[in-house]
Amino acid sequence: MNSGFFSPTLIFSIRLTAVSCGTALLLFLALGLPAALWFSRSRSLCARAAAFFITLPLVFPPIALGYMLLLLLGRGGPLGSAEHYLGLRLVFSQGAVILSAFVAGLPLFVRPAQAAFQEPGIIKLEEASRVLGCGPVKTFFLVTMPLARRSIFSGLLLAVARASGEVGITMMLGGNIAGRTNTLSLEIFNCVSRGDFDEATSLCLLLASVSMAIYFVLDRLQKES
Amino acid sequence: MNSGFFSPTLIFSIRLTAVSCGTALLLFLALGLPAALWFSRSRSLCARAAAFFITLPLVFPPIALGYMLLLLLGRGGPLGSAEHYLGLRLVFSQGAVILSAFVAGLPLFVRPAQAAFQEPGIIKLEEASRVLGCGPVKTFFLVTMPLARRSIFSGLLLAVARASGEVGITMMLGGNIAGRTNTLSLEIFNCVSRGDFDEATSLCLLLASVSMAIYFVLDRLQKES
Amino acid sequence: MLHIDITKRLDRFSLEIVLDIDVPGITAVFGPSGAGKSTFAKILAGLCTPDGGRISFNEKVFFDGDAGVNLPPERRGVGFLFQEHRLFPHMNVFKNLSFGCFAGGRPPCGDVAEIAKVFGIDHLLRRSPASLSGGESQRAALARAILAAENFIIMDEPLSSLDDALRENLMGYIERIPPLFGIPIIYITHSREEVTRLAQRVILIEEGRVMGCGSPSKLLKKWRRTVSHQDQKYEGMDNQ
Amino acid sequence: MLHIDITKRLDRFSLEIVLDIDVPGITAVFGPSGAGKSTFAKILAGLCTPDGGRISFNEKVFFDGDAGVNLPPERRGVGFLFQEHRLFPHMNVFKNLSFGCFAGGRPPCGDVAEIAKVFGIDHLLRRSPASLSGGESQRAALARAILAAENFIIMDEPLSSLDDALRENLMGYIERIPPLFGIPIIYITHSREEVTRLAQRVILIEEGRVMGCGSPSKLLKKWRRTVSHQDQKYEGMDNQ
Amino acid sequence: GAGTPAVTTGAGYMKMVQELAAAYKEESGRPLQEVYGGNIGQMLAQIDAGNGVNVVISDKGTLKTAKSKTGIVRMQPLGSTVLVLAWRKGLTLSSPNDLTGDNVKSVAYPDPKAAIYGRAAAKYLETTGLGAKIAPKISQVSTVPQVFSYLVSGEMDAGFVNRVVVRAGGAKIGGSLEIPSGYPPIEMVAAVIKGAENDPSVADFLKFLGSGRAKSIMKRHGVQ
Ligand SMILES: Nc1ncnc2c1ncn2[C@@H]1O[C@H](COP(=O)(O)OP(=O)(O)OP(=O)(O)O)[C@@H](O)[C@H]1O
Ligand SMILES: Nc1ncnc2c1ncn2[C@@H]1O[C@H](COP(=O)(O)OP(=O)(O)OP(=O)(O)O)[C@@H](O)[C@H]1O
Ligand code: MOO
Ligand SMILES: [Mg+2]
Ligand SMILES: [Mg+2]
Repeated sequence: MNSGFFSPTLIFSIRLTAVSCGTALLLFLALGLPAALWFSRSRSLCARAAAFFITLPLVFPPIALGYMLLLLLGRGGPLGSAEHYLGLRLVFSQGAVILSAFVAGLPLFVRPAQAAFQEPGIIKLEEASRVLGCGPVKTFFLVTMPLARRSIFSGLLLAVARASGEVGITMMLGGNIAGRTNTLSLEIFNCVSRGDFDEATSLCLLLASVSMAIYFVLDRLQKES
Repeated sequence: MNSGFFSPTLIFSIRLTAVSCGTALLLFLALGLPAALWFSRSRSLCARAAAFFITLPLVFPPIALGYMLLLLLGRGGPLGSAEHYLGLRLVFSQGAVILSAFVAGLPLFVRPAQAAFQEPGIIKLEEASRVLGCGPVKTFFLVTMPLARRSIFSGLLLAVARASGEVGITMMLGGNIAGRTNTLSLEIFNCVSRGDFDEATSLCLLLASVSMAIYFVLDRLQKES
Repeated sequence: MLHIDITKRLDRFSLEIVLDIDVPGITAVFGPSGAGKSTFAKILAGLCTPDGGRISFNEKVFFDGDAGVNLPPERRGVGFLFQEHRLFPHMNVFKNLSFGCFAGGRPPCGDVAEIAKVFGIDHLLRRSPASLSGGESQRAALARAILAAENFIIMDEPLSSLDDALRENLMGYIERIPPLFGIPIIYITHSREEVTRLAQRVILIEEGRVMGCGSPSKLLKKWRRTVSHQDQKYEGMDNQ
Repeated sequence: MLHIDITKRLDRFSLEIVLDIDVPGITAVFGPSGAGKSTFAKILAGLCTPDGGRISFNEKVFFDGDAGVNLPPERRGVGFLFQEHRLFPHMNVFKNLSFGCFAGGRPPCGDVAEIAKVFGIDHLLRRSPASLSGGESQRAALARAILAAENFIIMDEPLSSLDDALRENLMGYIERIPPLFGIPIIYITHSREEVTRLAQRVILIEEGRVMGCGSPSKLLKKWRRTVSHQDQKYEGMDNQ
Repeated sequence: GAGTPAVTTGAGYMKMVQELAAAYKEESGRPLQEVYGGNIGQMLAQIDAGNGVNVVISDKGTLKTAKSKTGIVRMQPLGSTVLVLAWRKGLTLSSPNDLTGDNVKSVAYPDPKAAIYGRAAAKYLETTGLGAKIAPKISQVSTVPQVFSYLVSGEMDAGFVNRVVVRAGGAKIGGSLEIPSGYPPIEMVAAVIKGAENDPSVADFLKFLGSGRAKSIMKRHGVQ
């Protein structure tokens, strides 16, 4: 760390964490919601397998999962070469950090949303909406989503929290590259690794206060709405 | 690994993982459910602060959290000395492994349960139960729990999955001691650390198939019930 | 002897009920839509806490704002039939009917199978409430409330979604509950027919106040006034 | 012209409806509790898929089991009043009433404020449905269904939780919907009074079958038979 | 072709490499990419996947034993470093032989297969015969920082670590002493990854690592 507590590297890490958590949040909504809806309404083998694969990242040690993703997306991997042709390099870029946050948080978002979408009370009101002329997509946004908001907010809170605390996948996929892919959590991890527990503790307090702010905003949204 | 794939150490790790996840599951039910109920019914500052603290482990990098818990529970820590008088040694014991699984999974269980307990439909049926002579505790078990089962199962699934994939806290608190506190996830972590990626991959496949079994049982319970 | 003297504010609606009556047999609570009948019933059952006042039944104090007494619903010994059934969706009809007994510890004031037969739902006992028709649910909820009652039964419009034939028959049954089981009924309704047919006395509620209390015949005139009042209220319609 | 020829099995209950009638004005669907009226209504609205058969309204095919046609509910242009209201709890009453227009793209067949006034709920427009009384909710749901209807309105016991005065008044209003807006009403009820008062024709349903179809007066005798049949069914009660 | 030098190291040497990088950038005005992974095994996996690292600073033994597809074409010696014995607050040790004393009840060392100092400690315990004498007291854990945190929390009485953690958190423990011999020397090297052998910018950075300024930085971190 160069000088003072809020060194440029630290500020970079904080910004990167905010950006990756924010992007992951948008991705949870954009991709997680349709997935949750699909899983809740379909009993097909396909849907159940997909639901299982989304939950899998939770079961694996993050480091191991990161390694597998690295094999998949890295230079030699099956997806890595395709990427190469497109001129994109996902691994070791900020995209990798976002992907890690997304993969780590997704199951925590999809599952509660899925459970909520299965509630009979919600299904009855969806019927009411359909009869009033509102198609399935619009019904989803105007009726299903607002009614399931408690579970959606609670899932979002868990998923973003998990994304912000993610270390293992981010380190493997993102590379922990200073000024490029080192999130606040990785900075804390680095401090612990070199035995610098005091700095780790202050960074943790910083992370805790940021989370506290986010937490109370989401908590308020969840209860008040 | 001594000899063959299923060496005694590996079998020990599998058993330890099963035991700690199973115990954590019981603890989620025994302690997480009352907590979720409390958070869902009380708007007091105390309840909200407790809900925040339960979610916090999700935000911190597991390694850092493990270090903090170590200071808290270790020999010199405020809770460690109390432990000493009782003749109990939590750190480095299988109790530490269970505690780590519990701390890591708890927020994933409490949040969805809490969201479910706030549903107006459930509250109405609780009223009906009360009028029929059923006290609050019995009402909780006979009405609230079964009605919230979808969310409870989904939370349980997430929490147990997370507990089984936990590495950082378990390593710090449990010590990753072979034949005593090395769970399957820690074995995978060890393989990755040594650069032994082939073995890591086979252990991951093992973990994945065990999770798949647990997953489909819980999934079936959730949908059929 | 039912003694009530309570106040309750709900947004712009306020309820102020003062009553001191003996309630053997069937007591109708009668009034137009939005008069506060359901709110009154919930306060009596302990599902809604009044802002202040006192409720007692015989010697038992249900609520006393000054003394800080507020008996929880499960200890008031009332049977309650909700306007929207509230059958437990995760239990079959039989379990719903016997809930007051096996879960609430209430002594069953009748046999489940017997009451189910009387209500024409004996063939539905193994079914889930979600698969019942509107009328079938209403009858199941009614049977459940009767089975769990100790002190009195509150019925919030129990017959509103039944067909005429069934309504007729159930009225005959409800009529006989108080003499058979010695349990009074507080019967909330807005049907004149039900009041005259069933009730020994009627409490007239309008805009959250007791406008009268006495025998149905004596209150008939007052009730006529209510109807014409309603007509004025919704006269907009006649201009269409 | 409404053409219906469908079958539907539900566990031990089976519905087999064959109908080919013109439905201007008000058509009552009348029958005892559990006859299959609500199920019939849901199939007509597209909320429940029949096992096979065909449904068409005028030239429009709603359902054809053989051709694999199954128009989704939102494209059938029906207004539906559910037996249990189903107001959206997260929207105030005004938003509920205008939902068919702003969300469903249905041309409003009346002004929200105007209809709210007629139904005596104009002072409740900013309120949440959870705070409404049973009758108030029923009226709001009725108004919402009317506002969204294009081809016809299905009403599943619309007046069952209203007080007599209000019921009387709303009947007068419902009566005038078909001539005013040119929209037919399929009116599900088990009230004889409502049938004779409102309907131009009545479809009698019993145990899932059409037992008769024609003018209310002509079917009166048949209906009498139904009542006595019901009496027999629930005679257990008279023995108590 | 000419690119940017990208350097990595085990978490234990992160701070030293950070200082080296800062000095190099200041002196040469050229860019330098810094990449820090967990331990060396993880980093080699990342290099295989193409994270662009072309210089690895670690110890020779680890680099030789690590399973990796990555070819190392050249190793530039940087100096050697030592194993450190540290103990918790409340104890005083004057030599490694004090580990046999009754007041030392537990001794920890890192995983020999995963950490540089783990291998050094294991070898040291073996060659001196100390390991056999204190066998019941010994616990093998995973990483250097893990051992160090057990000393900080008082969980372990003594443990084998490196200079880096002792320098960062020395105030939290009772004390430490360096063990100069009794194990294969820990030779720190700068390893050049295949493909970067002809890169002039990499050569420039390696030249800097041999300079006096770099040597003094490394010395401060225990590499000499
Ligand atoms: N939570 C609330 N907030 C504001 N007003 C409320 C609330 N709950 C009920 N009200 C109002 O209180 C009045 C009485 O409601 P209540 O449900 O007791 O009427 P009711 O006599 O049972 O009518 P109905 O016969 O239509 O069921 C109504 O005007 C209603 O709008
Ligand atoms: N999902 C289901 N599974 C089994 N039986 C069902 C199901 N849904 C409805 N039924 C049965 O079908 C019959 C018709 O039900 P429906 O709701 O259509 O009756 P209804 O004529 O509307 O009665 P009501 O006037 O009481 O509302 C009833 O006997 C009911 O128990
Ligand atoms: O940081 Mo190391 O290379 O695992 O000792
Ligand atoms: Mg009411
Ligand atoms: Mg019905």
